[in-house]
Amino acid sequence: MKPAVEIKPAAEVKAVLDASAGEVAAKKRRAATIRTVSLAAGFIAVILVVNVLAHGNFLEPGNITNILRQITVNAIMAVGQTFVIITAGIDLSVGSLIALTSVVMAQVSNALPFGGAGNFVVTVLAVIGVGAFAGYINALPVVKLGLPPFITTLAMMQVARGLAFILAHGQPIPLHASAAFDWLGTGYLLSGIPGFPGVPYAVLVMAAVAIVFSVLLGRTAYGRYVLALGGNEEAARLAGINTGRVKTLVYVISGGCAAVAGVLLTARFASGAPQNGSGYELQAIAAVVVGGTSLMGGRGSIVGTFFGALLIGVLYNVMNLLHVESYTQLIVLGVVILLAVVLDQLRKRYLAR
Amino acid sequence: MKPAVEIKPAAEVKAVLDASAGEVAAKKRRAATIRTVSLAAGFIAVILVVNVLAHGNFLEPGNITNILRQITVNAIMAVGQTFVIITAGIDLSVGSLIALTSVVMAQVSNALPFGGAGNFVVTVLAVIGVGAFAGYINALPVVKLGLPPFITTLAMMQVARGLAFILAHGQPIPLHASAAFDWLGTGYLLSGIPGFPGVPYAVLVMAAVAIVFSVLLGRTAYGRYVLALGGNEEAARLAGINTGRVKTLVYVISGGCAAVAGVLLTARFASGAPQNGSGYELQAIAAVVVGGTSLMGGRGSIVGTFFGALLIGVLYNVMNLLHVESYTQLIVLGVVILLAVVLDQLRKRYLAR
Amino acid sequence: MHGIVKTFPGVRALDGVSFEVVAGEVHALVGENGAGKSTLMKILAGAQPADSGEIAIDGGVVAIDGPKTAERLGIGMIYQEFNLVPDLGVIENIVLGVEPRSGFFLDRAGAAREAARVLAELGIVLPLDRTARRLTVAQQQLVEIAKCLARKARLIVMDEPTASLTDRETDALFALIATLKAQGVAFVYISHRLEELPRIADRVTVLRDGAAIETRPIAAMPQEDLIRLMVGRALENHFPELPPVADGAATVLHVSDLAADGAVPVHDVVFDVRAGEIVGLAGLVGAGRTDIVRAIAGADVPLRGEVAVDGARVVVRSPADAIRAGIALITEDRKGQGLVLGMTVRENTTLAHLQAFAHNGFIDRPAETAATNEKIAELRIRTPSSEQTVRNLSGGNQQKVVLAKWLIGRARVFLFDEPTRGIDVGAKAEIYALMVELLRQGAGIVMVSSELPEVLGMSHRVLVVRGGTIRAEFARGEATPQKVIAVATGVAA
Amino acid sequence: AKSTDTSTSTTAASTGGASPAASAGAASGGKTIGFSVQNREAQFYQDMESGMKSEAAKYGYTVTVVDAARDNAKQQSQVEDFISQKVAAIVLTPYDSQAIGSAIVEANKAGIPVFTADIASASNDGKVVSHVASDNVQGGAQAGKLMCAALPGRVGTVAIIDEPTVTSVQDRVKGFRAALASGCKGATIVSDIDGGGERARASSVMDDILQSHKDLRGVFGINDDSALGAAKSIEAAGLKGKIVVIGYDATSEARTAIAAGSMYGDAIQHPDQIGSKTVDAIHDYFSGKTPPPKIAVAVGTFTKANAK
Ligand SMILES: Nc1ncnc2c1ncn2[C@@H]1O[C@H](COP(=O)(O)OP(=O)(O)OP(=O)(O)O)[C@@H](O)[C@H]1O
Ligand SMILES: Nc1ncnc2c1ncn2[C@@H]1O[C@H](COP(=O)(O)OP(=O)(O)OP(=O)(O)O)[C@@H](O)[C@H]1O
Ligand SMILES: [Mg+2]
Ligand SMILES: [Mg+2]
Repeated sequence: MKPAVEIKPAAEVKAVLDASAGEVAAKKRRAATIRTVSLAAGFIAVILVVNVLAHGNFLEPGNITNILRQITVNAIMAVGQTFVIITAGIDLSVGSLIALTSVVMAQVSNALPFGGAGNFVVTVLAVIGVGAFAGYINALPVVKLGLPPFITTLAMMQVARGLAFILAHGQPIPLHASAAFDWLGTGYLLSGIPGFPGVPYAVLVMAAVAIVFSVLLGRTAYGRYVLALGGNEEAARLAGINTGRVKTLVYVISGGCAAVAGVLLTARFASGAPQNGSGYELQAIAAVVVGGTSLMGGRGSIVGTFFGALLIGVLYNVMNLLHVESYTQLIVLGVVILLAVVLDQLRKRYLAR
Repeated sequence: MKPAVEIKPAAEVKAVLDASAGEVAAKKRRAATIRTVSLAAGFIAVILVVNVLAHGNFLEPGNITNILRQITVNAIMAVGQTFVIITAGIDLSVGSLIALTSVVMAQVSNALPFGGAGNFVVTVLAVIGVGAFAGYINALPVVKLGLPPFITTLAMMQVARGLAFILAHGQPIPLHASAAFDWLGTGYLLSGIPGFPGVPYAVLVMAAVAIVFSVLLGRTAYGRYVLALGGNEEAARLAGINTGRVKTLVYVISGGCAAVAGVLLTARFASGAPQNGSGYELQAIAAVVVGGTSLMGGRGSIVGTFFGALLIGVLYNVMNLLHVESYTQLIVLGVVILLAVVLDQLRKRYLAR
Repeated sequence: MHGIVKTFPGVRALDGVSFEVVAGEVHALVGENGAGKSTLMKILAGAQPADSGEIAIDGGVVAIDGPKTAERLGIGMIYQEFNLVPDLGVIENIVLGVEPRSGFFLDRAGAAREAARVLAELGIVLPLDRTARRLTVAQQQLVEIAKCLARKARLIVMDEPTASLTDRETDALFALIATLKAQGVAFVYISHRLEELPRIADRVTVLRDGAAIETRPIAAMPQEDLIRLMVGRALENHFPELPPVADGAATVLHVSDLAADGAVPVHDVVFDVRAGEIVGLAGLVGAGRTDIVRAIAGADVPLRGEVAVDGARVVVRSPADAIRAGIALITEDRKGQGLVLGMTVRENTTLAHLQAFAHNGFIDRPAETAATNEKIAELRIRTPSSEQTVRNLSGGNQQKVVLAKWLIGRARVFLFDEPTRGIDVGAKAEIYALMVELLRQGAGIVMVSSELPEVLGMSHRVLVVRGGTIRAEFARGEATPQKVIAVATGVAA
Repeated sequence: AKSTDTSTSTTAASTGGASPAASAGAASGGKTIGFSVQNREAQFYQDMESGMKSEAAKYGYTVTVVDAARDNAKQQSQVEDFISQKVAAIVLTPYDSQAIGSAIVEANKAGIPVFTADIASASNDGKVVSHVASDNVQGGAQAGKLMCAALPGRVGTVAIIDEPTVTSVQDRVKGFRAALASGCKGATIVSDIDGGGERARASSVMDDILQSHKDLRGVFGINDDSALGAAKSIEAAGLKGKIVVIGYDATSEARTAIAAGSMYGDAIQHPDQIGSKTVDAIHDYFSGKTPPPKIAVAVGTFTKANAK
């Protein structure tokens, strides 16, 4: 048997290591491929069965578009939440932030003296600013005083909801310059092609958010620091990483993503309501965890989160297509979330051999 | 240069240590006293101000009784939750378990062919059994597969709520043999004394639960194991602690406490409703955390949790007495929870000097 | 560093320490457990702030307000307690914080090259595809060293780098230190293995009770002086006289056909330990010694095999079974497996035998305190009281608390895995004496140690482990370093 | 629970004796009315609240509004806090009409008159002075009639965007189903799914219903958020005008949508009138009159014809 630590002359070691570095990458790719293929195969099998049960309605292009558009809000929130959870934190405020940003969006847009693209740009920037700022406030006590994020974001959850109601006097605010947002709310790209329903712009926004943040997490130093901090904060600090800044940014990202989700929601209904988004935080967290990100921190991926959100979205859609009773839907959703995580766990154990 | 260290024989060192043991204990007591006195002084000052603002309504015996009875449900849930959180877990299912046990209670009690004490005893035992069993199911995947409790209890949250609605066909179920539960729901001990409103039996139940579990946590081997497991699970396991069993019991306790809370709620309203308890899990967790238990596990106390629940209860009461607008109440609640934790943190830092 | 003061609640860890290092020297820093060595160096590396005092580099006073600042000033540190990110790989850990980048993105190939470069300098092959979580303690130590090298420091502080290395890795490390030293890099070297100091150090400073009491060239510091300065008294002999095993002494532990699937798979393990006997397990890092004792103690569930204590067969499926059968495992990783850091000395000491302090489930605290104080005194644990949180003790004192935890029970067999790791010479002698005392009481001991002299000096018999099983057995008289190493490396069978 | 144990009845006797006259006789004007609303977030209750407040202003009363946020225990606490505050009268829209009894009993014991608005107490316990409402079953029935009238030929498939965890919604759906069954036998309800009472989920649910029922002719949203969400999906699917959308409450956004043709009509309960009539009843009570135990407020409908 090989000893765990070999000692060799430098040149030789380097050759071995360089060779193994390539091998490492190849091995990782192989594992990833196995994972993807097996998941995809299972997914496809289930989907075909469901499609038959749903009289072929499931796989219609229109339905696929539906599902994708339905998950945009949750998926975008979940992307931001992924960053927070990787640092072993949690952001309970995202649902309320959707309400707050939704109200602010309607008010800002209505207050602007101009419409069109100008209105759109100014409004969206302001709203994202609000979300990011709320995230910053979430982070402050966590970073400066070491408070548990559960508490600071719980407080923000209450405060943002209260603010939204006060700002809106409890009433949904119709979006006057709704034309400027219509394309985002209900528009399709490539909708002219016969037989193809087109891609909702909202779905494109979701894709863009997912890709940008996936790259940020996986390919940049900042992403690496997020992972390192989640795995061992002290180690990250001692390695010279500005952990306070990294952590703050994580909450800012989450708040910003919630704001983007709020924009999509508000644009779709041309109405900013303080009632929006209630309970959404748990859905977003569920998507993240079903997607394989560990609540203990240190591990996670945006692609996983996307699939988590997709799974939950498909589930609702399928249950509706199959006329599952709404009380039963609650149960099925609970069981499926659990099963997803159990399977993921078993798969990991199996691969670890 | 200092003189070389004296090397004393072990027996002598031990004598010194033993002598100082009393002193150390005294010091701890002193620190605890300082803490309690300063907290109490602050509390009293605030209360007096509030009382004046509320035209003296706050400190009336009837209002004090009100507050105590209002917090029973949350405090009892929070006691069970404390155990879970000390193991670095979380139980999101308690709110839904209140609904489930509430419905089951009405159905069991109504189905029994006898009323009176017999009905009471059988019903209560059955209901606590349901809560404890649900807790056991929560624990299974956590213990056997190492799943995050956030997920298993989130699943249970959905499943129990769905079950409650299905069992009750969505409607509140009136409790027929309500006489057997009236004393618990609305009765007072010592209500005959003039000027003294008496103590609601529900408050006595809360006190009993708090005391029993406080002793269990602080004075027994099981309690110590819970704390050890929360501090370092692997070290606890290697010290021969059956960590699986300790952990399972923690969720069983939480489920059982939720059931007791469900009994009180149902007895009070003589109605078992599947709508009950929604959102209560966050309140219970807030009480635990405000009470100084760490979400990272390994630390916590039942007394702290009780005061956490009390603080939240007083806050609601005071805001209602002072006619604080309901939207503003959300904000105040958020801010106060945050402040409570911030102050606790600052106090700890100060005491650490 | 001049006039450095640092206090913790109840402890004055550093009491005006002054300390200096010149370019290109290896400066050893020694002292008893809790003397303040790690604290002093953490202040230098920006990991902790000092209460007062100043630090000057190249003559200029600097304010070190964080690890990043220290790094910019050319100070690198290998911490006593490992600080790896468990879910990142070896490469990612090595370049953590100094990742090569191409533009906005990480340069993964560059990172792999950089990691390979420093490992090559060390002359060490590590499994690059492993996450840190799955490395052995020794491998983790090596990653820590590589991590520090990746930062190109001018002054490298090493806090007990060899505590969990065997001689071969130690040799590689020393060779590297020599090379870097020749390039003008200075080192502060903290170690409790005093015998290695003359091999690498130029000067040595002794710290005692938070004060630097003496600095001398190593050549002018014979080991006896060093020990006397550290401990405050002379220690005649390193290893105590081992009482011979009585003829016909009963077998306390019998192990046969043991196999388990731990970090390193072990198989076909057969051996006996008699009452009053210490059996040493020698071997290279990763040979599987830890896994053997873990399987015996139920920390890993054995695949098959037979374990008997005092002649009675016991089925050990969990640590609880082992404890009930009279088997105590003192693990090598005190932070991860030995201690609940957030609990007090008392709570840790009684944890494994809490039932003995409980009546009807209720704990008798005065009894706990009394028993704990006894162990604090016996083991000379440096703590303000039994109520101190273990996290706040120095590394060596934490190790003693682990020992206290197991000595409080009445075990028949003690499995010591690296029992003296990070323990000062004085305390070592005490632990050896304690082992002898256990022998007198009729216990059997298995000792795993990476310090060959310790294994040879403290064992009646030495078993050599390689590839997860026992390859050779030497009686006390016949075991020599050469023979043991030959078997351990596979040169001889 | 008809009779409580002795201890409670003693308390009841001591304060209960002074009951209506005492509080009525206390200083007129400047009285505070405590209003615990089951869900203040709903537009409906906000309208009711403003109806109450403007009517109360006429008499010089103040209305303190607290939100039970769909939680019966919370509502109970709020009533207790009202008692501590010694408000002159309490108005409730119970969340759990069964469980509200114990709160009413407490108020009775403290001698504070209780009025219910919109939702009645179903409990045998406690005495309510007056109940002001147009109930949800009726409202649902109005919605059903509207649907019948709007379905071409009174036939076709109909879906409900439901929220079956809410008791008042269960009543609406009951009324809607009954009216549909009796009014137009050719209409069938093919789908009844929980839309959570909020726009985003209602819209998702509508997408899914459209997917599985391409021949859908009508949809009933149990509140305007549900209906507006459904309307949005229908519009997005290019089916605007082909599917009849009926909502409930006629909020201002719904009125706009009805005017624009994306919704057909709403059932409307005139919550502002429920509010003002409740305050009138309270004023009668304070003035020594005995208001009737049940005060009805007409249920109406709102269609394009009303939207000008
Ligand atoms: N974070 C802390 N809080 C409280 N006390 C501490 C803390 N860190 C260290 N100490 C105390 O400071 C003193 C010096 O500790 P330090 O770790 O520097 O010792 P050391 O010389 O490195 O010992 P060892 O050889 O055992 O590693 C000890 O008494 C220790 O208990
Ligand atoms: N099941 C397990 N779970 C966690 N850690 C384990 C497990 N089994 C072994 N280990 C750890 O893996 C490492 C490798 O142990 P192994 O027996 O291979 O090494 P060894 O010969 O004792 O060498 P050394 O202890 O010097 O690294 C040890 O640190 C041990 O604590
Ligand atoms: Mg140290
Ligand atoms: Mg080992």
